[in-house]
This record gives sequence, C-alpha cells and structure tokens, in this order.
Amino acid sequence: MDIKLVEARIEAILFTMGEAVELDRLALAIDHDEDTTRKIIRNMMDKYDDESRGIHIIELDGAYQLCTKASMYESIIKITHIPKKHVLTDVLLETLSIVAYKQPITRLQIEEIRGVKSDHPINKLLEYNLICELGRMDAPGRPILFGTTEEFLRSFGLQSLDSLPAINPEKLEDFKLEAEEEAEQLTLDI
Amino acid sequence: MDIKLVEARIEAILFTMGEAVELDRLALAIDHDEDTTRKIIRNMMDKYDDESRGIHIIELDGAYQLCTKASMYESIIKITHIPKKHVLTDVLLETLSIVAYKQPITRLQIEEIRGVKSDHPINKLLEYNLICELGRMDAPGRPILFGTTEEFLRSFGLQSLDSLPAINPEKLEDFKLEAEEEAEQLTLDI
Amino acid sequence: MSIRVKLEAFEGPLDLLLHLIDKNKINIYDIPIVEITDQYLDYIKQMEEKNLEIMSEFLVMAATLINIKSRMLLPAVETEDEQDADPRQELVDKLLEYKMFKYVSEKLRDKQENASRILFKPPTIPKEIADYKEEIDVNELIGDLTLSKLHEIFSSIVKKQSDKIDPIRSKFGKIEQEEINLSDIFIQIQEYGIKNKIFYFRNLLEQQSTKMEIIVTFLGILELIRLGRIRIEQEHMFDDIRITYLASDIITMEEAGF
Repeated sequence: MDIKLVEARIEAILFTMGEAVELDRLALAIDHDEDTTRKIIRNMMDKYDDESRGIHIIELDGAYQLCTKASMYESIIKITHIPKKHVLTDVLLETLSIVAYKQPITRLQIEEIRGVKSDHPINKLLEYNLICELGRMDAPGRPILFGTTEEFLRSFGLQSLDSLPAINPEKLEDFKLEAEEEAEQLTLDI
Repeated sequence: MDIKLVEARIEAILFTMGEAVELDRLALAIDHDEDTTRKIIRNMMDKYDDESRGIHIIELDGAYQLCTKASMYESIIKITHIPKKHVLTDVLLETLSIVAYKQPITRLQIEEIRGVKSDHPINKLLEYNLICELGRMDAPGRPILFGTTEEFLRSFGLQSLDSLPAINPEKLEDFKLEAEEEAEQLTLDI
Repeated sequence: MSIRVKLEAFEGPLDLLLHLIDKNKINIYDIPIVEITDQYLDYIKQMEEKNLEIMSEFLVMAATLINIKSRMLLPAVETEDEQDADPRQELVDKLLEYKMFKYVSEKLRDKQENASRILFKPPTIPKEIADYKEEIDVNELIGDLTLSKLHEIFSSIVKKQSDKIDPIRSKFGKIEQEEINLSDIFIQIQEYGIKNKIFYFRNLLEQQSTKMEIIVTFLGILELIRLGRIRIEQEHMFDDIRITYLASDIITMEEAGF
C-alpha cells in the first residue's frame, strides 16, 4: 500500500476521533501490523515538527492523539476563549504526586506519607479523572489501590509514567546540604 | 512575519475551533489584512491537496474549516467499527455485585459500601448496559436508584427482574446446604 | 480567629513541622527536638478545638514529638551497639520523604502549566457513523461469571464492611460532631453584610450547605432583625429573602445578648 495514503488515513482518523487512539486499533484500521504502524506514526511525527504546522501528534502510553503545538497558544486565545482547566491546589497536587510516583498505592499509604487524612483530595482527583482505582490489594481488608489515568499523562504533558520528573538520591543530598548551610548561616549570624 | 509561522497559526486555530471561522476573524488573529490572509489560506489549501494528508481546508461562504477528505470516509468507518475491548475489571465486578444484591440502590449507598467515589464504575456499567436507572428515591435530593438490567438477568438465566430478590445471600446458602445434604443422601443411598 | 486561619494554611502536621524547621533554619538531620516540640505545642494551643478531626492529627504528631523529646532527654545508655538509633531518625525520614513530594509536586505544577497550552479537538465523527454503535455483547462481557461468583465478591465486600463496625458502639446511634460555631456564623453574616449592603439569604448559603448551617444562619438573621441591624423583604412566600444591612459595625453574640 502507498505509504502516503496510509499517512493520510492516520491523520484523518486521529483528526476525527479527537481522543487518543490505541496503536492496536490504528493498526487494524490501516491494515498493517503494529510495528509498521508505529514506525509510520513516528515518521509522521517528524513531519509535523515542521514549523509550518500548527498541530502535531503526541504519544500517550501507546496511544496517539492529535493536538495543537504549545507555541500556538497565544494565537488561539486571540480568537477564542479557552476555559481554564481545574487549578489544582497544593493539597491535590501533593496527593497526586504521591500517587504518581508510588502507584499502585492505598489510601492508608498516602495518608502515612502526608501525615493527614486524605479522603477529600483522593475523591477530588478521582472526580477530575486524574487518578483511578486499579483494583484491590491482596492484604487484610483488601484496600483499594490507586494509580494515575491517561488524563493525568495528558494534563501534565507526559508520554508515559517513565517521563515523570526523576526523583534522584542526589536531590535528597541537596536538601541535606541546603539545610546544613542554613544552619551554618545561623551560627555565623549569631 | 514568517509565512510558515502564519500557516502554523491558521492550522492550529482551525483545528481548535472545529467549526468554520470567518476570514475577518482569522485575519485579526494572525495580524494580517484579509487579502493577505486569504492568499495564505489558498496557498495552504494547495499543500493539503498532497496525498499524504488526510485532512484539508474547505471554504464555506467566506469562512474556512478544517475537515477530513471525503476519500477518508472508509477508513473512519473502519476505525469506529473496530470494537473496543470491553472488560469487566475487578472494580466493575465489585460494583456490579453490590448493585445486583442491594438493588434498588443509590450512588451514595454504593459509595458507602465501597468506601470510595464510584462515578466511574457506575458510568461504565451503565454504558455496558449491565445496570440501569430504576427511578428516583423519595428522599432529599431525589437520588437516582440503580438496578441490574433485564439483559444482565437474562444472561444469568433469570426471566425478569422479579426473579432476582429470590437470589439473596441466605437463599444461596440454603441452596448450598441443600446440595450438600443431597450429596450426603446420595452417598447413604449407595 | 486570625490565628485559626493561619493554622489552616498548613496541610497537616508534617507541613507545620517543616514550616517550623524552615523558619528556625534548622538542619533537618539534627532537629533540636526540645525547641521544636515547644513551638509545635504553642501552635496547637492556638488552634483551639475548632475541628476535632484536624486537631487530632496534629495531636498525634505532638505526641510523637514529646515521645522523641523524652527519649532524647534520658541519659544516653552507653552500649556497644552502634545501631542505637537516633530517636529522631524515623521522623527525619518521614519529613524528608514528605519534603521530596512537595518538591516534585512543584515540578509537576510547571509541567501542567506547559501542558495546558496544548489544545485538543472534540471528536467529529459524522452522525451516521456515530449512530452506528457496536452492540455490547453482555454475554461475552459476563463470560464465565456466575451468580455465585458475583455473590462471593459481594459477600467479601460486605464482610469487610461489617469487620470495620464496632458491634457495641455501632448501637449508640450516630454521634454528630459539632462543627458549626454559632458565634462565627453570626460574625460572618455581618461581615458579609458590611461588604455587600444588599444581598439575598441564598447568597449566604452559597458556601455552606448542611441543614444545621442553614438553620444557624437563619437564626442569626432573625437575631439581626431583632436588633434592628438589618431589614428584610420577601415579596412572596418561598421567595428569596432580600436583606439590607443597616448597621456599619459588627457586634459579637455576647454583646448582643444572644
């Protein structure tokens, strides 16, 4: 099959669907195997990088979605009002980070890290579809396990969970040094 | 201004708006006069004619809209007809069992039993036509009451909704005991 | 009241503790536990018993701090065991972990900020195609699920629920926590009145919705009418009540002799 036609089909499908389309469904629709489909899409992604294009394809956990480039934002808001997304409070963001890095995680484990009851933020994050239930833990009481959703990846511009900002041990060292420096400063001041 | 950037902006605007955008609004958004804007768009239209593109710009009474090419129709039908994989996850099964045995039941009552917000599994079960709304509870806020569908019951070999109340937990226990007694009887008979 | 507002700014005991450590420019690995415990308890004292649930969480941390403090004050036992851990260690670990998540949540905030500049397009599936809906095959969906399996799942959930209920105390009936502070609401109505002059009863209820809060707000309104501090109008029965605030100052419940 002509590769150009396949590209056209993928573009048309992604445009029409609007939402993220899984690789396996795309492959079926264009009658190619998944590996070939992935290669074609990767190639298309490069073409969209051209500066005359205002849209591009993003990858979300093995699914693909068409969206505008971030740099186009200013021009778009000139012509239309864009409703603000949910602004996440510190509490929600903190709870969400814990779920993102520690998933699958139970409510109790979240509360242990935060040191405070967390029903409210957990329910809000469920409501915003940023976290979801993954199932139940095989432990006494069979507590619910939480994890992040595709919407979480999209809202934070992440390709997959692997692209979460890294928590590295060095950072912890930095905190330690900072604290020590501050302590030293204090002694000097006195 | 760089012509490529202007093209990108027009593409991004048309993509986001979805509907037809009048020339004068487009011209304002990209800071060019209408004639220049029209020329740029016409030029873009030629580019979209390339066979590797699945979408193009159409002109409608002095307004412009981004849409899929007519030749892409078959591919779009194809993807929408590829059935999504529907799976009853643990979360769904759990919610379904609560509705089955406690119906009619409100969302809040389900959430009390599960200990977590349950909009998502309830919506999924509704989509799968396994549960349905039975009416509203005569209580403050008149909450919706959920129950299982006839289709759900039929697939379990039950004739109608009326036959479900008989399947209460005690009854099942009775069945089990009966079966065991019968089995014992059988051994004695031999 | 200002103190309470300040305290509510802390998300929890760990947050407050981090704030104190920050404020005192303390090395997190070498917390002067005596000092911090005292400061922490000072904060707790200012909290009053506004919200029992929040309060209890702060108190648990206070107990932990006092426990560590007392262990630190005891003369160090000379042992060969080098692993005789610093009693502060567990707390330090917790604080560091918490601090780490506060740090990454800021990074995530930036990411979200950037991602919010990307826009998507709703599906535009032609109507005749959208109307075609793949029938969801319930039989296939249910697969080999049987009623007894469903019952098993149900029983395990219900069992778990009954495990959580204390059989004796559950018979005591529901104990509602007194969350509404009448004098606070009385002041709030007046503050709202000074700011808005003319407003509606429903405006007052926008932020509070429990039955108890509505009743208390209504009582407050009645009291303000009695004192001649507001004027109310209602054209028809069940219409929203229009309130005109006449006074220019605020009086407390004690002053009003409520």
